[in-house]
Amino acid sequence: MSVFSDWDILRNLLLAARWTVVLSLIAFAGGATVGLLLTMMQVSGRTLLVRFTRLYIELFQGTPLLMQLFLVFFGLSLMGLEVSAWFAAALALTLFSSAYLTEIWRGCIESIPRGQWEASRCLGLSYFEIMRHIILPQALKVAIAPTVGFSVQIVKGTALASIIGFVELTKAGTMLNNATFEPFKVFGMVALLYFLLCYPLSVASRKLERKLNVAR
Amino acid sequence: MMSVFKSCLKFVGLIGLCITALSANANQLDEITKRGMLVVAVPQDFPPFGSVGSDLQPVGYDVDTAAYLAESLGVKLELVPVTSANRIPYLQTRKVDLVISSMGKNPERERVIDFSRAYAPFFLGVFGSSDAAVASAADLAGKTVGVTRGSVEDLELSKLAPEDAVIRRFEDNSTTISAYLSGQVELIATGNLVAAKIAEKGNSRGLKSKFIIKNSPCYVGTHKGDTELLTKVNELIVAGLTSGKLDELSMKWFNAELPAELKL
Amino acid sequence: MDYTFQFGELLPYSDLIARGVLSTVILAIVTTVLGCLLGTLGAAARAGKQTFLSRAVGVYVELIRNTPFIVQLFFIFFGLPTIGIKLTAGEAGLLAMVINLAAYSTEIIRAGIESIPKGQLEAARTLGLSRTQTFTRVVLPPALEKIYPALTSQCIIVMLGSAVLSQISVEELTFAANFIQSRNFLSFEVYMVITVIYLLLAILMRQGFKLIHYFMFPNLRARS
Amino acid sequence: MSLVSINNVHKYYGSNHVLKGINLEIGAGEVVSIIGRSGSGKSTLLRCINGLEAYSEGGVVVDQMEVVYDDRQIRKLSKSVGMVFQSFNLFPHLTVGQNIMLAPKLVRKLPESEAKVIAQEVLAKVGLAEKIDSYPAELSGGQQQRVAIARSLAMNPKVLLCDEITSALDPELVGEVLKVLEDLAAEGMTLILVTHEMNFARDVGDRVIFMHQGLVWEEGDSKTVLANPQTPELSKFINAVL
Repeated sequence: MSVFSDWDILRNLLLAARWTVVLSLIAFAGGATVGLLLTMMQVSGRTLLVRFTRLYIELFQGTPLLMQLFLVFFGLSLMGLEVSAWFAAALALTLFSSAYLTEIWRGCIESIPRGQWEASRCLGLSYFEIMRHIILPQALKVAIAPTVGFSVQIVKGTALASIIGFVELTKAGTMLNNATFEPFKVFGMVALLYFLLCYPLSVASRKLERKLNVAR
Repeated sequence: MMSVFKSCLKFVGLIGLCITALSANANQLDEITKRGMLVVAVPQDFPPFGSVGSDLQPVGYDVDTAAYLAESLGVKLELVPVTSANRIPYLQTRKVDLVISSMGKNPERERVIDFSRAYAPFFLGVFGSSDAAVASAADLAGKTVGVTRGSVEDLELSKLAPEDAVIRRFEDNSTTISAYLSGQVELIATGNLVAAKIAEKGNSRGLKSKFIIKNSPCYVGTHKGDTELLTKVNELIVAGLTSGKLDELSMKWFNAELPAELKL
Repeated sequence: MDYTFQFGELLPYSDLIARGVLSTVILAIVTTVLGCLLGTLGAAARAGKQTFLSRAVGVYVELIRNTPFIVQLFFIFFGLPTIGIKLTAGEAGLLAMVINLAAYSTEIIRAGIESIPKGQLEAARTLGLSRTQTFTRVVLPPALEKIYPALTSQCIIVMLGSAVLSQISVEELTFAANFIQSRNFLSFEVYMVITVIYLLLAILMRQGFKLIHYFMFPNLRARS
Repeated sequence: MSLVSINNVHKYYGSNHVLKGINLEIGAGEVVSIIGRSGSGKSTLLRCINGLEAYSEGGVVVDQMEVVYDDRQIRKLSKSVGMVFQSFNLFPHLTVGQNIMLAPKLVRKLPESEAKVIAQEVLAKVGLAEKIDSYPAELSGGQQQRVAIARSLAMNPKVLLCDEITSALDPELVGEVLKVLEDLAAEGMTLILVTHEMNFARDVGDRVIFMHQGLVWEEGDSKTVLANPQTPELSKFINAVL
């Protein structure tokens, strides 16, 4: 069996961390796209669409991400769709993060005072004009901080992709632990790398929140 | 990392693939030849059958066997690292063509997948440090044994072990081995060749064989009903056994020739 | 699709599933109680003056919130024994869940405390209440009430996170799922059923929190 | 022909009967003050006039248009009916000028240049011409409310609804806003105000409507009604306010 130096461990972890980053980006982009759609449905006021999004959110916030991963991974295959660990992880994380982002963004839109809606309606603006010119510009500003904050959850969520065999930071960690048997060192390094990825996002989120609150 | 990169490319074109889906009735052997690629599930946490090198690529007896089969079929090889628990779902859902993952045969498995003839020897046993006083299954009473969930040793041990033995089931072999090495379990049930590899590690607390659970040679698994593929795999295994190719691999990974009964 | 669902095959394992549900529920309850309790203490430390303690709590909160649960779990279960701290799978799992929830609830409760107007504090002090009395009687109840929904959600998230404990052989609900799957290979059916059970647990937990809310904040009953 | 005509309007919130059959005719150029205790239904009545609130029974016609609770109808109405709120409701992310130009551009489809001319005109009218590039947060409450009035005027409405527009202001800022209303009244703008400013109602208003328990309890010429209340409810109310 090959011998691993500390540098080998770190090098392999760093290589694997790339995939954590890529998967996070894909999941965030996917989650944001689907989440935007769902948010629009949620605030449309159409009973059927609102009910659907409620159910969607309840479903994905009410079940473990791990189960969602398993179901996507094995479930889609049973339906005859060939799914790689990549696709399964990206899809499950997209579903998961879109549910939370929808919840966050709906909250931001609802945080815009009713008076803004009423004043706009009195001026004769249509629903989409109100959304486009009045609500979204304000909601967007409110949404930045919690959205950046949630991206930390996405990065951490990618760690579960290791369980369906996707080789990212955590999976590389377990593989290296098995090859070196230095769990304290290996998992310590893994944790440190995650921290280095997530902490800047956390700090940015907090700074943004403070800055935007002052501006208001 | 190349395989991950390839999957990445595959991911991009996946929507297209999704639509064409899988024709379950097609001849899998033709399918493999057509796409010029053999997709094989191999272990990555089960030395010497499959573990990772310092570049995190799978290496081991199973990996070399897979390479031998792909080479003989004249196609490229794609390795998919799997765990004991998920390798059969991988095969059932056709994420892979073959499972070459030190897999033993039992009736439950035979209901859902097909098996080739044996390609490697394997004895399952219970192993522990030299001072653990265990000589038979009955002695496991009150002891904690780690085992990989869903493996043959799990199924067998679950039958043999007395009521008050604590069986700790882990998701994959690396977790099971880690659990033993970090002292979370007193004993582990695994294969003799694997135990020998673990024993090479410094802090293995002198891993010794306690008793044999079962002689359970390894088989290649195929999707149920892929008769042509199975026949071809069997042919190639026999050819490998007679030509000495598999012996060569055995010398490389097990430091021993394959036992005679495997060649019968 | 050439697959027939065989949900009936799960029946022989109903005992195992029931035991898994029980473990998950116990883990959730113990974690919720301990996690919220520690979170309150942590928030009290954080809300006070900048001392060593408050800074230490701050570092702890950041470390936990910025690393994945599964890595914390592996670190505790596999890493700690190498420095002589050996925990069983159950203990390690519970510890990981508690320190996780404690970190999040510290932040949530602290936000609640900071939202209480200064006037409330000043009023309490002018009435002669001590610092501790002010905190427990005047600041904490409205703070908890304010962040109750966020705290509820976080407790549910941590409960759902317990699914990962199966990785270190804790015999909870996901363990049952994986176990059954490894015996009969009906992966989709098993995970489907277990996912539905998780969903029910999450809904039940939310309702449970509402019930507690009803008894904890009698001042709100009149309103609803 | 009256500009606003309200016929037997009822409004329920669930089982709560808020408006119990209101009949009113308001002519062009009139300044009408609606007074009454909180909860008497004055704001609800006002919001039924421009379709912000759907009435349950009866009918409202403004400028020969039937008022129905429907987005398209409200859009049409917005050209005839302006509204100013207690809490200003200026758009905080837009400058004063952008606040005013938004609706003329989007609803009246005017080009930017024309909208700008209108914005300058209405701002001059409320005495804030120099604030065109300020953001609402940089203005005092009184100034913000004057901008809100200007924003409504930019749509060139026939009637302006004012819902307690001085209630959220500090006392020293009330005067500047009332002054703007007085000027508008002098120009012949039709005003319907829900207000607690009795002096304004008496001196500037033509007519006073006293609402009580969802009904028009008393109405008539403002000076007469306020000087000689006919019902104990109104005299009690006047005593309490003054």
